[in-house]
Amino acid sequence: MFSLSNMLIPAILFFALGFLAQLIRSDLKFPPDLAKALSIYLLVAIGLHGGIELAKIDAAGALSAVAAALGLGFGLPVIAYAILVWAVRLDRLNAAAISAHYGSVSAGTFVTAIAFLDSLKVSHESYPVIMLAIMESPAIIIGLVLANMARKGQGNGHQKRVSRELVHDAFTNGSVVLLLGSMLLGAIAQPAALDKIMPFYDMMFMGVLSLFLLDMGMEAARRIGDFRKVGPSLLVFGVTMPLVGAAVGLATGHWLLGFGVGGTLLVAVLAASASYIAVPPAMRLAVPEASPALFLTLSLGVTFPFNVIVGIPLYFWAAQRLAG
Amino acid sequence: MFSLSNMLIPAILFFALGFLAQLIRSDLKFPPDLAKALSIYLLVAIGLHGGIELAKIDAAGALSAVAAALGLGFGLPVIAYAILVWAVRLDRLNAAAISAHYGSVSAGTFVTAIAFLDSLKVSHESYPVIMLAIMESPAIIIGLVLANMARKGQGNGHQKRVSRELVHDAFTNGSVVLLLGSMLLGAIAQPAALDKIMPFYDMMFMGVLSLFLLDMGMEAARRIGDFRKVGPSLLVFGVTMPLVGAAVGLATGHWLLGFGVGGTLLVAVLAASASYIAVPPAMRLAVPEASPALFLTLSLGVTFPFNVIVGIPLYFWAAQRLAG
Amino acid sequence: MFSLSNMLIPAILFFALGFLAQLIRSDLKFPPDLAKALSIYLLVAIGLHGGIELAKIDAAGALSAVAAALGLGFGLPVIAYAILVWAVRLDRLNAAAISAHYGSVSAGTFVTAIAFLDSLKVSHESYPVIMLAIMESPAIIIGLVLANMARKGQGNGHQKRVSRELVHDAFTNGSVVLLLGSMLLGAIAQPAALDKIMPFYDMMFMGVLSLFLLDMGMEAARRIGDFRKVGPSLLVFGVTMPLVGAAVGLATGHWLLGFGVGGTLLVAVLAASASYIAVPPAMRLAVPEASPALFLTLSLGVTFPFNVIVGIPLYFWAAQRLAG
Amino acid sequence: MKPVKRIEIVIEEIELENVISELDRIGVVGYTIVPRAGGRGERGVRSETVQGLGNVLMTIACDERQAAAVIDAIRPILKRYGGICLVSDAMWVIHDS
Amino acid sequence: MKPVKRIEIVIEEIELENVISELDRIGVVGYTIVPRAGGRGERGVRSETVQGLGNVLMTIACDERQAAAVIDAIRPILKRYGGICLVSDAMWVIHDS
Amino acid sequence: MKPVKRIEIVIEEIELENVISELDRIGVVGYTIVPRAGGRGERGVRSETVQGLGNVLMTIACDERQAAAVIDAIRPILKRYGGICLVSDAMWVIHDS
Ligand SMILES: Nc1ncnc2c1ncn2[C@@H]1O[C@H](COP(=O)(O)O)[C@@H](O)[C@H]1O
Ligand SMILES: Nc1ncnc2c1ncn2[C@@H]1O[C@H](COP(=O)(O)O)[C@@H](O)[C@H]1O
Ligand SMILES: Nc1ncnc2c1ncn2[C@@H]1O[C@H](COP(=O)(O)O)[C@@H](O)[C@H]1O
Ligand code: NA
Ligand code: NA
Ligand code: NA
Repeated sequence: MFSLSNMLIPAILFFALGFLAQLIRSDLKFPPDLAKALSIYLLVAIGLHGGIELAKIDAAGALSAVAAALGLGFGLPVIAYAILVWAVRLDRLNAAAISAHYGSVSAGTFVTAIAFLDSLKVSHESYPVIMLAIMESPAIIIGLVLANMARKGQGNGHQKRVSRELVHDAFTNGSVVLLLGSMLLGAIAQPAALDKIMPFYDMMFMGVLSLFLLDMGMEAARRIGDFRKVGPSLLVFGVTMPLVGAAVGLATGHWLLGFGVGGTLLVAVLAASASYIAVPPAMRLAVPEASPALFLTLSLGVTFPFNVIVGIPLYFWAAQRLAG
Repeated sequence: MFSLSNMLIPAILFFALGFLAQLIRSDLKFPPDLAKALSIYLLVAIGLHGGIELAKIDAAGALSAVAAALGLGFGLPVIAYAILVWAVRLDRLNAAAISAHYGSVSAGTFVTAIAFLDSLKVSHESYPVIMLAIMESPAIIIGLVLANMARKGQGNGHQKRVSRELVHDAFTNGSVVLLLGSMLLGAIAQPAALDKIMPFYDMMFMGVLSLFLLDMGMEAARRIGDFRKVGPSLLVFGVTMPLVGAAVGLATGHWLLGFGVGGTLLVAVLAASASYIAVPPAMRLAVPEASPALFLTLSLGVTFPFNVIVGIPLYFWAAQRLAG
Repeated sequence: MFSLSNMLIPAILFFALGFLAQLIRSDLKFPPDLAKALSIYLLVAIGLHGGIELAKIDAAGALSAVAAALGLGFGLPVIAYAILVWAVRLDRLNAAAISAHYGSVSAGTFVTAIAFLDSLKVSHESYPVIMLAIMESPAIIIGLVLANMARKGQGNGHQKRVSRELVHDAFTNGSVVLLLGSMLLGAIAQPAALDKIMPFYDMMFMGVLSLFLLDMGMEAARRIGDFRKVGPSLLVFGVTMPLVGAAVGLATGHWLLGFGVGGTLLVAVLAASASYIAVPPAMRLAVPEASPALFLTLSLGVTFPFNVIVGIPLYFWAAQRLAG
Repeated sequence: MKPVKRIEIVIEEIELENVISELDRIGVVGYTIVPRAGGRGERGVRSETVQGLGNVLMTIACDERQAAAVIDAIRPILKRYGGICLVSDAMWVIHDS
Repeated sequence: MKPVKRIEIVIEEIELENVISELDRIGVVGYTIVPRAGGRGERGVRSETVQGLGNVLMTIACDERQAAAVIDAIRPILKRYGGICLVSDAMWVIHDS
Repeated sequence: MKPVKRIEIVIEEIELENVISELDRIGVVGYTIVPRAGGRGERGVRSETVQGLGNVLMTIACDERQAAAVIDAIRPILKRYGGICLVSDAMWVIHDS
């Protein structure tokens, strides 16, 4: 299926190192601003690369990728919500907040998957980057809609104002602006002038990712203390939902979009991963009744490590069987 | 005059992206320390490059550049002050504080101009970097003198102490120390050993600039809310003063210093730009009666975007007509 | 002995620039998080490089380096303690805290020595990096033991808990985890995938070091105000202890480990340098009775500049006479 | 010196904009904000991370009447999003007295 | 609103874990932490640097009985590691009152 | 425990050195500083940016006599550069009592 050596890519090892450092209760700590700076860099770099590639490709392909991203962004939270309410028997407000996270994506997981493909010298389509940028927004909106439905009728004036704010937020939150903005920038800037800035965004990319994942490993492990609060059935959700998402993503990437192995893996990762940067504050605003301990522990403490360590090689194996 | 494609250099596009992000009220925010880190990097990189070049050139040329910088640094604030007091009819203390900003320079604008020249493959003299390092100090001192004159006779013990502090500050503030220090360092360090550190300061330069300008775009747009406080006649000053400065700078660069198109553009930019990093705290100390909302909005919210978007291409066109 | 031009390597010049900036009371300041970020980067880069080299070498050599590191880590603090108690006549608790610093190492000094060797194109063994990672822990433990002996019998319940915490801390503090972790990572990761992240850790290394030393120069100079508190005999200790350590290190490197000039210099630097990042917080916890003004001023304000400016070239000269 | 109420509010950073617009409505001009605070309360531990779910500490000095209005305005926000609000007495060293 | 004690503690960051475990023992759930504080006291100037020897400012609102327990628990720590603890009165605007 | 005055000052970071030298003159040793504060007052919004025009929050615990001296020293600075100063009562949990 896949050899152990697949796991020995530095990205995953750095994540494991951070995780371990936290488990042995090391006092290692990243300044919070460093993690933010690294994530700004990564988003801009992803966006620019996507934009440069996009400038070369046809609009039709881009359109179907956009449509698929919207489909996944609106559809996955509904699936997650159904599972949470009927199988896990979670209350509807917490279910709404968690669902939104699974409709959105984790840029860190996405980039790890790119590092994984790189290490195997497998190429990939560039459309998934557009999908990455697009999938944040619908998930936030559907989370809001589900929460409003759960409250049904309770929506007062305050509620309406928050909703307006959140729809605004869904399209203007920092990650979306950085991804879409730098993608546009990469597509329209003078190629010669772009060449001057790309060394910064090219050569450092994997290195910056290594530091980012080191920190995320620590963050993920910090959530382990909250496993008790989350409870066994939600923990099971945290590893089955990515599998459900990956299956949907594999199907979308292979059959709907006709991508190769690399592109199919990336779409699977988009579908399987859960946001832990852009969506948590949005859901905190949208569904204050929901517990951050639940949604953060699931997305950051369970699904993120699962995807990085088990998921990516597994989805890759599946993508190979489908599209290889 | 100049084609649109000149505008499409990434530096300017990143500035525009930051500006836009703020206009649509995105929650995108840079950690304040990141912006400081980026500006430390940029100043050291500019200084080192300048120093390496300086080690190769003759002292006579350097001396006349220093003289020109002092002339501009002392002269431009007087022009600005005269315009502000007699044409704009601003009170003398606010006029003094604003004038100091226009005598000093914006390293961000300077670096954007270098990126602009690079994108057109136009070379430039290295003297302007020395001028950049020198022009901070006289502007701060002249601002202090103008403010003391405006207060005439009110100078008490406290005032004298502040003046002493400020003259000290004018020569030791962070930007000056970083620029002059790393310039000296670039000039005297072993070339072989320097080669080991220059990749860091070379290859990342344009990339770091792109992130810095992204943040400065947001900062500039944040000032738009203060436009009302500034009033129409000051806003007009914010776009005419750079033109006046640029004219003086073009004349200085071309006729006095005999520079080519590149060097003349850079001198124009030095003269046209207004400081928004080193001078604001100095003027806050020197002229506490003056409103930061006025001087920051003018330098960061009006003149900076004007120079980056309209000014640089315009001054370049003029430099080509003069020196081309 | 050594020419002035040896001093003109950028690393040392940047340190001097920072030192000078602080002496002339410039308002230049690095955001504290920037310094932390730079040191994280440096530790990971050192570790990775060490690990990549280690993957190539034999276990026997590594074992004797580990043994030597343990010997130095446990032995040097005892020497320092003896000198402090009998020659300097310092109280035992302060002596214990200071000793621990001298048994540990300064990664900043170590890296400056590497920059120094690089500038002379002198190669070096890779074992010293393992030693760097190992020497933090024994020094912290021996400092704790010395302090407990000094208090003899006073150890109450609280004391025991602190001791347990500290032994844990000695092996899990941030620097140790980053160094050992990334060393392991460098040794086991797929070489092809490592190649993708090494540009980040290679090309930027000397540049990042330059900024780090600029900040450390400022930090060191900030300590000068505390020289009076430290007193003349402790100041003398601050420059003789590194000489003693260097002598021990030279002997260890040359005779015990059989290293060449480069490796011998590095071992000398490990022995001569005093920690100013990992050990201070540990000693603050272990020996709250000891004054941070003493141990920080000695390690950061006296020994660090002494090693960077005088020590490294001196030890190099000695290493050449021994092993050259 | 003038006796004033010193209101101290700890809320999540994402709620800050909301609170400020309430202050604007009431007519309270002055406040001080300490960002990047952490803490623990009924809703568990909160700290500044890359998720940006940290707290801010806001201090407002104002007269008694304004204080009552601020408290009324802040109460529903606290109820909904958590956080605390402490009120104490202080003397304000006014600039011009 | 409910009268409470407002305890304000300034200690070194490395001592924070210790103080929190004392709070846990006593049963005080809520506190707010402002990291990266500096200051000066009997033990000289302290500031946030790469050595990480900065202070934190901790604020605890609790009832009088708990306050007494906190003070008792904090006193030996202050004695050993330095720092200050101020106690004042405040009114707590409770979420549900 | 000892009754003390708790002085809370919000000023611009660039004024900090000035205030500290006044404290030195008066003989007040202890203070705590929280950097990177923002706020709003008569002089508009202030926040920590690359321009470094942010506020700091300084807390001083001292006896009544020293407090009066601090207030006198701080007043002209507040007048000139803006900022606020609040004084309240607190009990100081002294290390050795
Ligand atoms: N008793 C308390 N004392 C001080 N701060 C508190 C207290 N309770 C809550 N807080 C602060 O308010 C935030 C939100 O509280 P809560 O909504 O109860 O979780 C916490 O993260 C703390 O920073
Ligand atoms: N009188 C005081 N007022 C305010 N803060 C103080 C005072 N004394 C000490 N501190 C704070 O407590 C920390 C430790 O104090 P000390 O243990 O006395 O050095 C200092 O760094 C200050 O932040
Ligand atoms: N009423 C107030 N309550 C709390 N903080 C204030 C108040 N007024 C002013 N400040 C703080 O003092 C700073 C300077 O105030 P000002 O000089 O009035 O602009 C502001 O940026 C706030 O941080
Ligand atoms: Na997803
Ligand atoms: Na100018
Ligand atoms: Na040593």
